[in-house]
Amino acid sequence: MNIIMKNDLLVLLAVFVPVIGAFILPILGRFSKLIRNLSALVFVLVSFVCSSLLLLPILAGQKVIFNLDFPLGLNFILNADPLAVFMAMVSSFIGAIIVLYSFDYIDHYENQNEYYLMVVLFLGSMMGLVYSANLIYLFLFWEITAIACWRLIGFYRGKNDVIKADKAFLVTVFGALVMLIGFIMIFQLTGTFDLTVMTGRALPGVIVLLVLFGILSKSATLPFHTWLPDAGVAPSPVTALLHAAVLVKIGVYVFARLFIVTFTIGQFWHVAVPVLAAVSALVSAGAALIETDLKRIIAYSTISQLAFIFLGLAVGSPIGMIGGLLYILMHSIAKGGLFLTAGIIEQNAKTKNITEMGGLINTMPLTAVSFLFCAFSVMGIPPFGGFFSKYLVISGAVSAGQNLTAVVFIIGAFLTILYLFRAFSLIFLGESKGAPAKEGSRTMVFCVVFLAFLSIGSGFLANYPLNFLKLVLK
Amino acid sequence: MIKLLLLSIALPLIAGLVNLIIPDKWKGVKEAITLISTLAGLIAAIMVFKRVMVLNIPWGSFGFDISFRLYQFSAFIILAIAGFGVLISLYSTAFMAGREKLNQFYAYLLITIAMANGAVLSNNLLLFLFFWEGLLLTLFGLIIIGKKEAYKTAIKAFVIIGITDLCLMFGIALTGRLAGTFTMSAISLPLGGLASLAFVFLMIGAIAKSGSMPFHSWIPDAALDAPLPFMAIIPGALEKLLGIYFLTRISLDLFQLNPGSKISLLLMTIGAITILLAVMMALVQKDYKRLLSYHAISQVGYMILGIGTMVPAGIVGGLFHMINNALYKSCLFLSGGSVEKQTGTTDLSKLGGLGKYMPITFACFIVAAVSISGVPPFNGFFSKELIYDGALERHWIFYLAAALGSFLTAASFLKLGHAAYLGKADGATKNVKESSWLMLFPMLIIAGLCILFGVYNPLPLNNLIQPILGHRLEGYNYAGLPGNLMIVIITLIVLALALLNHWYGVKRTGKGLGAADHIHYAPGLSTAYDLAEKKYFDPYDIGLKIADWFAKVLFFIDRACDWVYEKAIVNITFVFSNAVRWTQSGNFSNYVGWALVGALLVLFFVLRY
Amino acid sequence: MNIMIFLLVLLVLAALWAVMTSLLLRAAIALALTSIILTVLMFEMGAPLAAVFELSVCAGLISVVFISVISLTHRLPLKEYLDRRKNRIGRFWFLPVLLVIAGLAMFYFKQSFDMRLPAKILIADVRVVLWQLRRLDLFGQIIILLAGVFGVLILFGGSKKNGN
Amino acid sequence: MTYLFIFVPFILLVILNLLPKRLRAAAFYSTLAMLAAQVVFSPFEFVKPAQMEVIFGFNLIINNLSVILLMISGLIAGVSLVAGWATLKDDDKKFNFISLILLSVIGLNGIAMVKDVFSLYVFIEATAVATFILISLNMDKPAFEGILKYLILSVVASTLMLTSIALLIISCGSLGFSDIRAFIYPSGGTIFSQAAVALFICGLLIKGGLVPFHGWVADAYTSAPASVSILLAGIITKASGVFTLIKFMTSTLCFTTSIMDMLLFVGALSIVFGALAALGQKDIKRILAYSSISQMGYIVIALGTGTPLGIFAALFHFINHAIFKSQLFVNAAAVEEQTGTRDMDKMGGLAQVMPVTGVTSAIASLSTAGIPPLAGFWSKLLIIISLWLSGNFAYAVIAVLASLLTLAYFLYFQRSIFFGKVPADLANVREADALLVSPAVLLSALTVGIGLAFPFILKLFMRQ
Repeated sequence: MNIIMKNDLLVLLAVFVPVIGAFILPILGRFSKLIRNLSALVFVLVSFVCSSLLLLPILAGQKVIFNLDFPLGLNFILNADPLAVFMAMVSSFIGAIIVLYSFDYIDHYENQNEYYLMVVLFLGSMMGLVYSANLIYLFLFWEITAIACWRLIGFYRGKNDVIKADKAFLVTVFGALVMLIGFIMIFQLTGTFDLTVMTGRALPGVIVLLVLFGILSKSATLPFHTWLPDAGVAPSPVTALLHAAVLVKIGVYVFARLFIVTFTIGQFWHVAVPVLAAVSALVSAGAALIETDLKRIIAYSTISQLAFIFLGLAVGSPIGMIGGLLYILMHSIAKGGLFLTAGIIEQNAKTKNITEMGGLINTMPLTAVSFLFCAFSVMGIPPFGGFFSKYLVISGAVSAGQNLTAVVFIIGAFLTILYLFRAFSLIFLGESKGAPAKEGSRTMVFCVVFLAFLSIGSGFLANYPLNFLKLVLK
Repeated sequence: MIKLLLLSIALPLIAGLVNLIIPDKWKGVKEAITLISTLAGLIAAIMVFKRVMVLNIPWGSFGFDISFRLYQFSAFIILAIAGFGVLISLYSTAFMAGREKLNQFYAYLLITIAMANGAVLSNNLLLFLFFWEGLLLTLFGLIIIGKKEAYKTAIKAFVIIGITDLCLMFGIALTGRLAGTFTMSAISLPLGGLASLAFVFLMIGAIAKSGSMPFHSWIPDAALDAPLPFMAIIPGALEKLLGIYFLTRISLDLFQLNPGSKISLLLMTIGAITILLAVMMALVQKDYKRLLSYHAISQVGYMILGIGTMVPAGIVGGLFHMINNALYKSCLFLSGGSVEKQTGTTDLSKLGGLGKYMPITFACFIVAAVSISGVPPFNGFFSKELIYDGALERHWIFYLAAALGSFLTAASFLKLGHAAYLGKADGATKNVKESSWLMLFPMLIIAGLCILFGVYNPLPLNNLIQPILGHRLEGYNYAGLPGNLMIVIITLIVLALALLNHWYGVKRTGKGLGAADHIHYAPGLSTAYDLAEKKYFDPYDIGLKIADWFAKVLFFIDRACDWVYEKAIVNITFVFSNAVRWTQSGNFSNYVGWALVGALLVLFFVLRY
Repeated sequence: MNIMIFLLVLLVLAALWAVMTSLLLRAAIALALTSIILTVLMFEMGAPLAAVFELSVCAGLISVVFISVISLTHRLPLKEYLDRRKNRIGRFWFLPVLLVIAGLAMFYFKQSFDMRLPAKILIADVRVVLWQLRRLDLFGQIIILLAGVFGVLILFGGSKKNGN
Repeated sequence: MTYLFIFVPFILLVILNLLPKRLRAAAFYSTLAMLAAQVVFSPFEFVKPAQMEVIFGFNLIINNLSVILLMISGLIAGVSLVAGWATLKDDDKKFNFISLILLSVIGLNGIAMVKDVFSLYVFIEATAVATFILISLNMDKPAFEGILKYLILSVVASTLMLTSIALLIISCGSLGFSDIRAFIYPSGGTIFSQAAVALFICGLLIKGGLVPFHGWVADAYTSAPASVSILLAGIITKASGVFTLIKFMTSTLCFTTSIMDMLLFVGALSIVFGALAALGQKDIKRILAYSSISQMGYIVIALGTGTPLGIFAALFHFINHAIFKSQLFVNAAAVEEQTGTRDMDKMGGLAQVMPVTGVTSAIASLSTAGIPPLAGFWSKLLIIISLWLSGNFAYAVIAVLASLLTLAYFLYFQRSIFFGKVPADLANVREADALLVSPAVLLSALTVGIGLAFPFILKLFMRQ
C-alpha cells in the first residue's frame, strides 16, 4: 500500500511540478535570470526523474494509477503504464536538454519570462497528456500544449510570425475538435471517458476516422502537415521542441495509446493509415529536397520521419509497433540535435538559407560533426540508433505483408539520404560564401554534441529500450 | 579460441578509436598502434584458421541477437582481410607520410577492418547488416579526407552504397519473414515469388558493395580524390571480398539457386555487361589510377559471371578470381602509389620511362599486369580459365563476352605499362628514385603471392576455396592444370591478338599512350566515349536528375495542400462572412421586418404541430 | 359586426399613415386619430374603463406632449428632407410579406376560436386586480417611472449643458 | 429575505438621491458594498428549499435559478460600476449612472425572483427602460441611433409578450407559472396556449438578440458608453433574454418538440451567423457584439435539447459568458480609454505596453472559443455532449466547428490589437488605471478558477 501511495505521488509530481512551476517562473524572472533559468531546468528534470523512478514499479509489474472520481465519466486518472513512462521519459529528457540549450540561445531576445513559462508549461502539460488515462483530460492537456505552441511560434511578435502561429493553432484545433466529436461518440458508446475500463473494445470505423483527424493534424501528417514548416519562424529551440521532442509526438503517442494499447481497430485502418503515411513520407521528403530554408528542410524531414513512425504503429504487427515506439525515441534525439545545430548555425551565420552558407565546417567543426551524426541517425545508418528503429519499422511492414508500402518507404529513405546530404554539403562543405561564422556558445555546443553522442550511444544500447518496450505490448 | 574471434573485431576497433583520439603529432605512436593491431589480427586469423565455431549472445529481441559463426569461408576471408590490413598499413606508413588527417586515415582503416571482420563472421542477418552498413561511415570518412573536392565523391559513394544498403535492409526483412529466422546458417529458401524478390534485393546490396555496374560510378572518381592506400585496400580488395562473399552466401546457402533459373541468368548478364563496359572505359583512360579503377570494376564482372553460372567450375573460378583479383589489383594500385609518390603525378601523358629508375616497382607491376590479363602461369590465368569453363557450360555468348573482356584487359595493360614504364623519360620522370622499402615490401609480397597462387594453385584451391563448397564438389577437383584445352588455346590466341593490337596502335601513333586510340576514336565509339566521359551514362547523375524531377512534383503537391489552407478555406469563409455582413444594413425598419417575419414564422411553425 | 371591421381597417390605415408620413406634426395627428379609433373599438367591445384610459392618456396627453415637443424642433433643409423622403415606402418591404404569411397562417388553421374568458377574470373588479393581486407590478411601474425621470434629468441636463 | 433583494437597492436609491451633492462620493462605495453583499448573501439561498414569501402581497420565489442570476447580476453590475466610475468624467453623469445601475439591478433581481408572467414582463420592461437611459448617457448621435433600434425592437418584443399574456389569460385563466404549467404540461394545452408560449419566446429571443431578431444588438452595444456596454452585453440583455427564456421554459415546462426544434434551429443560426459576421469586423465592440450573438446561440441550442444536462449546460454557459464577455468589454473599455480609438487596424502590439489587459483578454478570448482548461471549454463540452446524447448530431457538429470560427476571429482580435509591433502614434500608451484593470483580473481569475475547479463544481451540482 505504502509503495503504491509513493508511486502515485511520483506521477502527480511528474505532471504538476512543471505545470504549476511554470507560472512561478515569470515571478522569479523579475528577481534574477539565473534563478529562473535554473529553476525551469529543475522543474523539467523533476518530471524526468520522477518518470525514471516509476520504472522500478513498472518493471516490478505493479500498476501505478492515481484516480479521482467525478460524475459524467470525468474521472481524473493518471495511469503510469510502460508506454506512458517511456514516452514521458523521452520527452522530458529532450525537454530538459532543450531548456538547457535555450539558456544561451534565448538570451538575446525579449519576453524571456514568457518563453520559459510557455516552454515549461508545454512540457508539464505534455506529461499530463502522457499520463492521463481519461479522454477529456487528455484533450485538455492536448489543447494546453496547443496554446503554449501558439505563443511560442508567435514569439517574435512579427506580423508574419503571428499569422503562422495562428495558422498552426487553427489547424491543430480543427483536428482536435473533430477528435472531440469522436471522443463524445466513444462516450455515447461506453458511457464514460475513462480509458482504463475500455481495454480491448472494438471501435467503429467512423470514430477512428474522427480521432485520426486530431492525431494527423497534431503530428503534421498529410494533408494537415503544412503548418509545421511554417512554424519554423519560432526561435530555434522552440522548433526543436515543437518538432523533434514532443509536439508532433503527441499525435503518434495518442495513436499508440488509443489504437494499440486500448482499443482494437478494423483491418482496414491497418492498411489505410500506412498508405496515407507513405504518401506523406514521399511528399514531405520531396519538399525537403527542394526547400532552401534550413529549418523548413528539417521540418519537412520531421514530417517524413513521422510517417515512418505511423507506418510502424499502424501496420498492426508487434514488431512494427515496437519499431514505431523505438523510432519515437531515436528520432527525438537525432532530430532534436539537428534543430539545435540549426539554431547555432542560424544564430552565427545570420541566415537560414542554405544556399548562402558553405565551408562552415572549418569554423564550427563540432557543430558540423554533430549535425552529421544526427543526420546519420536520421538516415538510419548503423551504429546510430536510427538504424534499429528504421529497420524494425520496415520489417514490421514486411511482416504484416505490406511489401509495396515498405518499398515506398524505402524510396522515402533514399530521399532522406539525399536531402540530408544536400543540406550538409551546402552548409558545411565547399568554400564559404557568407561571412565566416564562429562556433556557438559553450552550453549550446555542449547540448548539441551531447545529443550527437547520444544518437550513437542509443545505437549501442538499443537493447535496453527494446527489451523495455516489450512490456508495452503485454 | 572464441576470444580470439572477438579479438579480431574488437582489437582493430579499439585501436582505431584510440588513433582517432590521440593527436596528430604522435605520428609514430599511431603507426605503431596500427601495425601492432593489424599484425595481431593476422596472427589471430591464422590461429583460428580451419576451425569451426559458433558464438551466440542474446542481445535485443526481435532478431537482434549477437551470433557469430566461423567456418572455412569466413576464416578464409578474415585471413585475407588481415593480410591486406598488415600490408597496406605498412605501405601507408611510408606513403601517407607528411599528409594531414593522418589520425583519421589510420582510425578509419582499422575500423573498416573491424567492421569487415564483423560482417564476415556474423551469423545473424541483422548483425551482418549492422556491420555491413556501418562500413558506409568509414568509407565516407576515408574518401573525404582526400583532396579538397573529395567530399563530392564521398557523398556520391555514400549515397550509392547507402541506397543499395537500404535495398539490402528490405531484402533482409523479407528474407527474415519468409524464413522465420535471421540465423544465416538456418536459412535455405527455395526461389520463386517473394523469395526471388528478396534475393534480388539482397543481390543488389552484394554487387553494389563489390562495385559492379550499375553501382560503380563512384570508384573512378574516388581513384582521383581519395588517398591511394584506400583505393588499394577498399575497392581494390576488401569490398570485392565482402561483396562476393555475400553474393556467394546468398546464392549458395541462403537461397537454393539452380543453374537454369532466371536469377542466375540475371547475374551472368550483369557480370558480362560489367566486364565489357568497364574494360572499354578502362582502355581509353589517360590516368594511371583511374585506369586501374575501371579494371577494379570490370574484374568484378568475372566473379559475378562465374558465380552466376551456378556450375561448380564457375563458382570455384569466381571465388578463386576474387582472391586473385584482390592480390594483383592491390599490387597494381600500390605500384601506382609508388609512382605517384616518386613522380608526384599519375597522368600517363606526363609519365614514361620509369622502368629504369624504379625497376622493382616495374617488376611488381609486370607480375600483377600479366596475371590480371590472364597470362599463364600466373594466378589470373587459372581463375579465368575456370570461369570461361563455367560460362561456356551455360551459353557461349557469356564466354564470348568474357574472352573479349580479357582481350581488352590485356590491351589496356600493355598500353599502361608501355606508357608509364617504357619509352623515354622526360619532365616529371627525370631520374626519380626507387621508392622506399616500406612501400616495396608489400608489393613484393603480393606479387610473390600472385606467382605462387598461379604456379602452385592447389595451395589456394584445396585449402581455401574448395572446402567452402564442400559437398557441392564431390567428384570435382579443379586444382592443377585447366582441363579444357580448347579454352586455353583460345586464351592464348586472344592474348596474342592483344599484343598485335598494341603493336598496331603504337605503330599508328608512335607512342605507348596512343596504343588504344584507334579503338577510342573509331567511328561511333568516339562519340559514345565522349558522352561517357561527360558522365551522360553515370547512373548516379541520371538518378539524381530523376530524383530532382520527382521531388519537384512532390513539392507541387505539398504547395497545393498549403494553398488549400492559406487561400481556399480563408476565401470561402470570407465570402460567407461578407454575405452575412451585407445584411447588416443598419436600417432599423429592416431589422423590424426580420423580427416580425421571424416571429410569424416561428408561430406558424409551432402551431403546425 | 361590419362597423367593427370597418373601424379595424380604418385603424390600420391611420397607423400606417402615422408611420409613413414624413412630417412629425402629421404623424402626431395620425397617432391621435389611431387611438381615437381604438377608443371607439373598445367601447364597442364593452371595455369602457380601458377606453377611457386610452382616450385620456394616448389621444389626449401623449398628443399634447408630442406637439409641444415638435414645436421646439426646426425644419430640415429641403435637400435632406427629400433624401429622407426617398424609399420610405421601400423600407417597409416586410409589411406585404407579413400579410402573406399571416394570411397563410389564418388559412392554415381555419377553425373557430372560442373567445370566452374564464369566469374568474370576468368577475374580478379592476380595483381588486390592481390593489390585491398586482402590487409587485405596480412596484415595477414605479421603477419604470423613476427610470423615465432619470432619463428626463439626463436629457434636459445634457441639453442645458449644450445650451450654455 | 427575498424581498430584500428588491428593497435594499430601492431604499439605497432613495437615500442617495436625498443626499447633498458633496456626499455623492459615498454613493459609489455604498452601491459597490450593496452589490458585493448581494453576491455574497445570495448563495445562502442554495441550501434552503425553494420558498415563497408574501410581504405587501409581493409574491416572489427564490430557487437555485434565481440565486445564479442574483449572483451574476451583482457581480457584473459591480464591475460595470467600477468601470463607469473610472471612465465617466462628469460628476452628474457618474451619479445618474449609479442610480440607473441600481434601477436596472432592481429590475434584474425582479426577473430573478418573480413567479408570474406579467410581473416578469414588467420587470423586463423596467430593466429595458433603465438601459435605454443608460445607453444615452453620453448624449451623442450614434448613441441615439443605437437606442432607437433597441427601443423599436424591444417595443416589438413587448407587443409580442403582451399579446401572449392576453392569450394566456384567455386560455389558462391565470398568469402564474405554476398555473400555466398545470395547464400546458403534459397535455400540451390548447392552440392558444401554444401560440402564447411561442409569442412569449419570440419576445424573449428579441430581447436576447438572436438571429433573426438580432438587428439591434451591434448598434446598441457599439454606441453605448464603455461602462454601459459592459452592463448591457454582460448581463442585461442576457438576463432579460436567454436567462428569462430558461426561467420561463423550466418553470412552465413548455418543452414541446416543435418549440425545441425551433430553438435548436434558431440557436444554430445565431451561432453561425454571429461567428461569420464577427469575422470581418474592424471595430472592437462590434466583434464582441457579434460574438455574443453567437454565444447566445450556444445557450439557446443547449436549451433546445430539453434534457436536464442541456439546461444545466445552458445555465453554465450563461454564467461563463456573462463573466468572460463582460471582461472582454472591460478590456475593450481599457483599450479605448488608452488609445482613444476602437478601430483595430490602428492598433497593434499593445500587449507590450498593456500587459495585464493583453493577458486577461487572451484568457477571455480562449475561454470564449472553448479552449481548455478555461471555463468556456467545459460549458461548450457539456453543450455538445447534451446535443449528441439527445441525437442532434448535425447541430452538435455545427456547434463544434463554429467554435473554430470563434477561435479564428478571436485570434484576429488578439493579433491586430495585442500582438505585432506598436504603431508610432500609440508609442506612449500605458496600462489603464487600476479601476479598469482590477475587474479584468478578477473576472479572468474567475474564468480560470471555474475552469480548473469545474469537475468539483459538477460534483456539487450532481449531488443536489
